[in-house]
Amino acid sequence: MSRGKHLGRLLFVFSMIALLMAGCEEPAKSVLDPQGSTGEEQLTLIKISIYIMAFVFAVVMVIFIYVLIRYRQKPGDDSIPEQVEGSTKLELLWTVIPIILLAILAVPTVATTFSLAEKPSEEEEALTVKVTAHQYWWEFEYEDYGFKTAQELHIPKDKKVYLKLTSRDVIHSFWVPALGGKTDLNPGQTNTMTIDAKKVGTYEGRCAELCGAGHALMNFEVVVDEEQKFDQWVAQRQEPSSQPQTAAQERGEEVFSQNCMSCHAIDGAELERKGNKAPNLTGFGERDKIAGVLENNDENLEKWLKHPDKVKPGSYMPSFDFLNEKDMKSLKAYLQSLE
Amino acid sequence: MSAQVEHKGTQAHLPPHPEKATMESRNKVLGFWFLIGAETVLFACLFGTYLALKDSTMGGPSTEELYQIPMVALATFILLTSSLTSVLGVLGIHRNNIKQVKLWFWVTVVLGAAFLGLEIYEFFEYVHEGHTFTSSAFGSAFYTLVGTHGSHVLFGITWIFCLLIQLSRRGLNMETAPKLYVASLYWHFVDVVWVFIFTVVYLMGKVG
Amino acid sequence: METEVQQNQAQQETDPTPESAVKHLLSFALMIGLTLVAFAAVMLEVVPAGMVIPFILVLAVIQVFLQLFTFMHLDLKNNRMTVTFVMMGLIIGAICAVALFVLG
Amino acid sequence: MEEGFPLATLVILIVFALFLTAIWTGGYDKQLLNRFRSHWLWDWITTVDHKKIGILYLIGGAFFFIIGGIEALLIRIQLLVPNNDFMVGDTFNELLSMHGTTMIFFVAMPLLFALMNVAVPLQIGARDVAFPFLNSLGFWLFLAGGILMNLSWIFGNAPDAGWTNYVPIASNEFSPGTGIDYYVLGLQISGIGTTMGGINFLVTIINMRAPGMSLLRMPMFTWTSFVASSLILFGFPPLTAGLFLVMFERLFGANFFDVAMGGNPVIWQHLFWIFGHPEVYIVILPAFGVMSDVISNFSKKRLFGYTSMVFATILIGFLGFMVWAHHMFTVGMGPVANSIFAVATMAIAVPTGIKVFNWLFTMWGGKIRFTTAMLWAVGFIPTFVMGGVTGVMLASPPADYQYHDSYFVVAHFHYVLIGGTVFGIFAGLYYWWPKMFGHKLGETLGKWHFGLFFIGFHLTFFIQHFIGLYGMPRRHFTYQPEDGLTTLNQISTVGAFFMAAGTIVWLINIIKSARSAIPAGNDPWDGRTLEWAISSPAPEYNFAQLPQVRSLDAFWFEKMEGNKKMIPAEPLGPIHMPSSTHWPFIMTIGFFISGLGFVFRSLEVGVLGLILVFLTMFIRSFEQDHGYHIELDEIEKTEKGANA
Ligand code: HEA
Ligand code: HEA
Ligand SMILES: [Cu+2]
Repeated sequence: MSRGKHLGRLLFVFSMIALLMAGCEEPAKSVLDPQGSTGEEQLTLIKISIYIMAFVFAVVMVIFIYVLIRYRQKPGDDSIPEQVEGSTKLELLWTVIPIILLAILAVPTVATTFSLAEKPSEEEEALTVKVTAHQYWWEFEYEDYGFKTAQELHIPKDKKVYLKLTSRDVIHSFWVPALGGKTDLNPGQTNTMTIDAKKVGTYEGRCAELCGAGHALMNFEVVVDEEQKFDQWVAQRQEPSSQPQTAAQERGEEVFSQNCMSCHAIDGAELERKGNKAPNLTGFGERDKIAGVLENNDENLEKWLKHPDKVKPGSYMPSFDFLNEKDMKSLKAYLQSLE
Repeated sequence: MSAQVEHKGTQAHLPPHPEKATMESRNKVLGFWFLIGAETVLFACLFGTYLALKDSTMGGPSTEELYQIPMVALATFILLTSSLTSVLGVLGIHRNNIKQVKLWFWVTVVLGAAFLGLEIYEFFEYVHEGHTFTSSAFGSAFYTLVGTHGSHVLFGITWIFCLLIQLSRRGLNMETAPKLYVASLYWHFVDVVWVFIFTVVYLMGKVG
Repeated sequence: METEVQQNQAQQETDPTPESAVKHLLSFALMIGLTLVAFAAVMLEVVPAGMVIPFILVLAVIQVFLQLFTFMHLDLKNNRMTVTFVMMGLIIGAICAVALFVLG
Repeated sequence: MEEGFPLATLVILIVFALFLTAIWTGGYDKQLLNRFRSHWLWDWITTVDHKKIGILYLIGGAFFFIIGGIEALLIRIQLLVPNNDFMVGDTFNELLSMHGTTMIFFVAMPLLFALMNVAVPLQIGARDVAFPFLNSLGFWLFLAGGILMNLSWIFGNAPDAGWTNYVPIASNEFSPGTGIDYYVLGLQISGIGTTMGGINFLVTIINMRAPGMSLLRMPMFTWTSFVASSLILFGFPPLTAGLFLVMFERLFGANFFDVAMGGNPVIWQHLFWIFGHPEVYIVILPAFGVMSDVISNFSKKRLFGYTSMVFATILIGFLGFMVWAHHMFTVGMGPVANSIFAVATMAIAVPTGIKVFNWLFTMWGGKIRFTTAMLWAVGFIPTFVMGGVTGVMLASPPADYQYHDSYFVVAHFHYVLIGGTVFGIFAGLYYWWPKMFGHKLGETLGKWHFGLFFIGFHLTFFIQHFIGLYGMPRRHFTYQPEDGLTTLNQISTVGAFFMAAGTIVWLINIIKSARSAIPAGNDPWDGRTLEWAISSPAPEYNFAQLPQVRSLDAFWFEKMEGNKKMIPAEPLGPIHMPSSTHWPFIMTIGFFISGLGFVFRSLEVGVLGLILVFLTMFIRSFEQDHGYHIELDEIEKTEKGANA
């Protein structure tokens, strides 16, 4: 097995070289650098399997290269090699050894499969979040706290988070590589999955099941905070400050209520109807990203409002390029003021 | 292989088992068995789909309310009998008795048509009760499964009918005999599928 | 396996008696009987409730084998390949149907 | 979308109708028909000769390989830089769906069918296949299906739900228009053809072996073709059933998958993968067979562990049906189902490993000649093993939660599909080319072809393992600059162009070697199996006298006994041949019209096409055709010419 380990290491070195080739860009989302226990368990399994596979590959390669060098036909040699039928001993050998190797892999595989499927226990006081996927955005409902948000999943550090996953339209898949593997969101069915994060930070999430034209941009973020900060965030979500302060913001609210409200909701605002066809915009001003893809600034916001379809192909949001400059400005001011 | 097309003509030449007598007919029979194997899996998939969806009635009648066992029983006996008659036809081939062949295969066609008539009647009844192809997932799965079987019955009687025409024109020879044999295999297969339909769809539907 | 081709040829020449209809009539009677029992099991509630479905399924399977080996002239000796493939079809079919039912 | 029937389609239909009436009535001018009949194309359209059909499959498959390859290049170009807007959204989805579908169904399968058609009957010493008519029909249906599906590029609206076509994105609600209909009908039509092809090979191999060719004397390629054909037999019906369900849902308002009406989209996934997994073994097993024959031939050695190879093949085929749900680990089937399918999947590594080591030990102690065919086979071993072991990694569900639908999977399956199937196909083509055309493919250009393609392949796909592990999902038309994936993707794209260059070298090679057409002789590679005992290209009737087979590697055995030729098992005599027929082609036109009709939601036209199909079936059933005989003197003339 020492050779196996050696080769496993080699493979990692290889991956490092590949990283180097990539110009040392550090992906914010890598399976190889997990930040939570789910991802860690999975990486352990990945490593075990890589070691086994590296060993198998090495054995094959050694024989392969030896054979190719040793048994090429030399020029002028026309002799006929012995026509060997086979060898029961050898054949048994390469039947039994793979079986053993596979057993070594199968045992932790089955164990982990079951352990990952477990629901967090009562003592763990897991946070439950209901995740609903839509073409092409994410809705996160904090059932215990009674509010919904979109595109950004906030969770406290070091706490189990129990996700209940479902879809409103087609099949999507929830994937945050740094925190753990994916689970599908099927319409008419609820899947579950448990994750946690051991480090404060922001982790990239992706939709991993082809869901239509905008699939590649159905991104989201998982924001991990210290428990205290998370509680603050929760409090803020429960008492959002959505009152316009300036004249521009006031005008913006009006524009919003005329144009956006049939689809979007804003908690805490004194608006009459609350749409739920599109992301809840409470706290929009604090989000990192617009629509999960554009950096949240004024320029990008305008780009999005004017041509959502260009930013995210297939997006159901209509274009608002008919708004005059002043309305557009007020609307942006209003949206950015939402906390 | 070289001698395979010698028996074109008269009845006198027909060997006792024409379906095994030449390479060509052996190929035909074996190939047909393979087709039956494939169709088995096809139907199995439709059965599985039906089983998965049979409770999704969306407020329409449930299987227990819907199915009328007497009619199904009648259809079953008709089809089972036709299976027997077609095998009697095959025995006719083996005896080189064209009259027997014709008689029994005609009876088979008639029984098949009767079965089909019953099935169509049954579908009409169900549609009246609000159980249609598009009314629910259950409806879609039911009509697809039973309808696919029905279309096999239709194909079977048309096929045997065509062969009967050929039989009258050309007599029983090394060409028509294996064809009839294969057609009867097909007919038995259709019957086998029905055995599962009346068990899995109708009877199990009554058990709930 | 080695001599299958020759076997087929040998067998076709030495097939003596044209078979009689008795076997088929008997088999038909059995099929009718099995069918009647299946219908009765469901309609008359003679079988314990939990056992009905397995019971009628077994009856159906028996009927299938009757069809295969009498009406369809399948026999193990001369059609080993055919029997293998038909059985494979049944096994794979069963797996498909059950999997769709359970997992679908 | 398009209600009614677009004009272009109508025109096509009218042309077809005219064409048909011309054939049926003999035209307004009898001469026209005669001219038709004497044209060389007519020969190919009506042929029932398995070798010619093999060549037709080759042409069709190569054509679609270029199309699928161009689609792949466009995919790679789009991914060259982050936030590229070359081909985004639905267009990208269409590209990747068509690429995957084309490559699997219209490249891998037909090219393997090409090899099987050419080699299997020759290897078992048969004069013909069991069902020449069905064989021809199978080819035309494959072609019709492929063309029908690719028409979607011309009429707009290609399939866009991946080659897996998952519902609900493939349902009317989320994919309006005709895109998915092309997929459904194209595959349905070509699938019928494939099933026929499979049955044909099964019966041929079981019933038509030469005297003495027992099952355990069959060459490995014949064995793997046999098992692959059985997989086709049982694997395609679930696809057929699934496609029917989708078609009923899209065209007639059925509700199998619509949750609102009580349906369940997961049913499609099961049906697709019950087919889909056997499918990947359908395309790998014949390639294994090619490798076995090529490696044994160019090592000058009998295949090591022949019997265990046979049983490993059968076992792979059987297990192939028990593992489909490993594509669905993230669907939410629960830990029990996931574990069962995981362990079953891993088990397949054992018989496959037996094969790999048997190949290695076939070379061990041999005298290896590095012809181009052998290079492909040699390149295949490490590449396929690499793809195989990543497959076993994928088989572990918790790890698969991470890999699934990421580029890691893309890397895995290109390693097995290209490193396995495509390498196998190229090996087979270089190997059997002389038997098909009478001359070899150029060895120098061949080596360039191999080198460019091999390097390009590893450049493209090795990197993709890491792209996946760094978090890039598959079927994403873009990535963000800060994702750190840019350089990796660029390397991958460059590799794809190497492969394109290799492919172009291959095409040049074909043309150049056809121009010079240096006769290769009957047995250019010092072959071991029966196909090398007859002339190149093989005569119409294959074997003037059926050979008496006395051993595995029958021809090699005779050579070792000092015989130059096989011992005949029968006296020379007139040979019966099936006559050419145009009915398969016409029946296919019926299917094609029907498919087109359903695609455009014109039921009348759809039914019309089907009526044409049944009509031709009916006519064919009444037709009395006993073929013809090739007379003795003609055979003697041909044989003399070949041996001169
Ligand atoms: C030619 C095609 C081909 C072949 C041969 C294989 C072979 C295998 N495949 Fe692959 N696979 C695909 C084509 C193929 N696959 C495709 C197209 C997909 C993606 C479909 C899609 O989603 O679009 C896929 C996806 C796929 C998945 C799903 C991944 C996902 O979507 O999440 C899995 C999971 O288990 C898997 C596993 C395997 C395994 C275990 C094998 C095994 O058969 C491999 C066995 C071989 C070896 C292991 C190497 C040799 C063995 C030895 C040297 C012996 C010793 C070895 C050990 C002890 C390990 N494959
Ligand atoms: C046998 C099957 C097969 C083959 C051979 C290939 C070949 C290639 N494939 Fe693959 N691929 C699949 C099967 C295959 N593929 C499948 C099943 C999928 C999944 C689809 C899905 O997700 O639904 C997939 C998906 C897939 C993706 C992922 C798309 C995505 O998820 O977004 C990518 C990306 O790199 C890719 C790349 C390539 C490349 C670069 C090649 C190259 O090897 C291609 C090389 C060939 C050429 C480059 C041809 C060049 C020829 C010319 C240029 C000649 C021109 C000459 C004239 C005009 C005269 N493929
Ligand atoms: Cu698979």
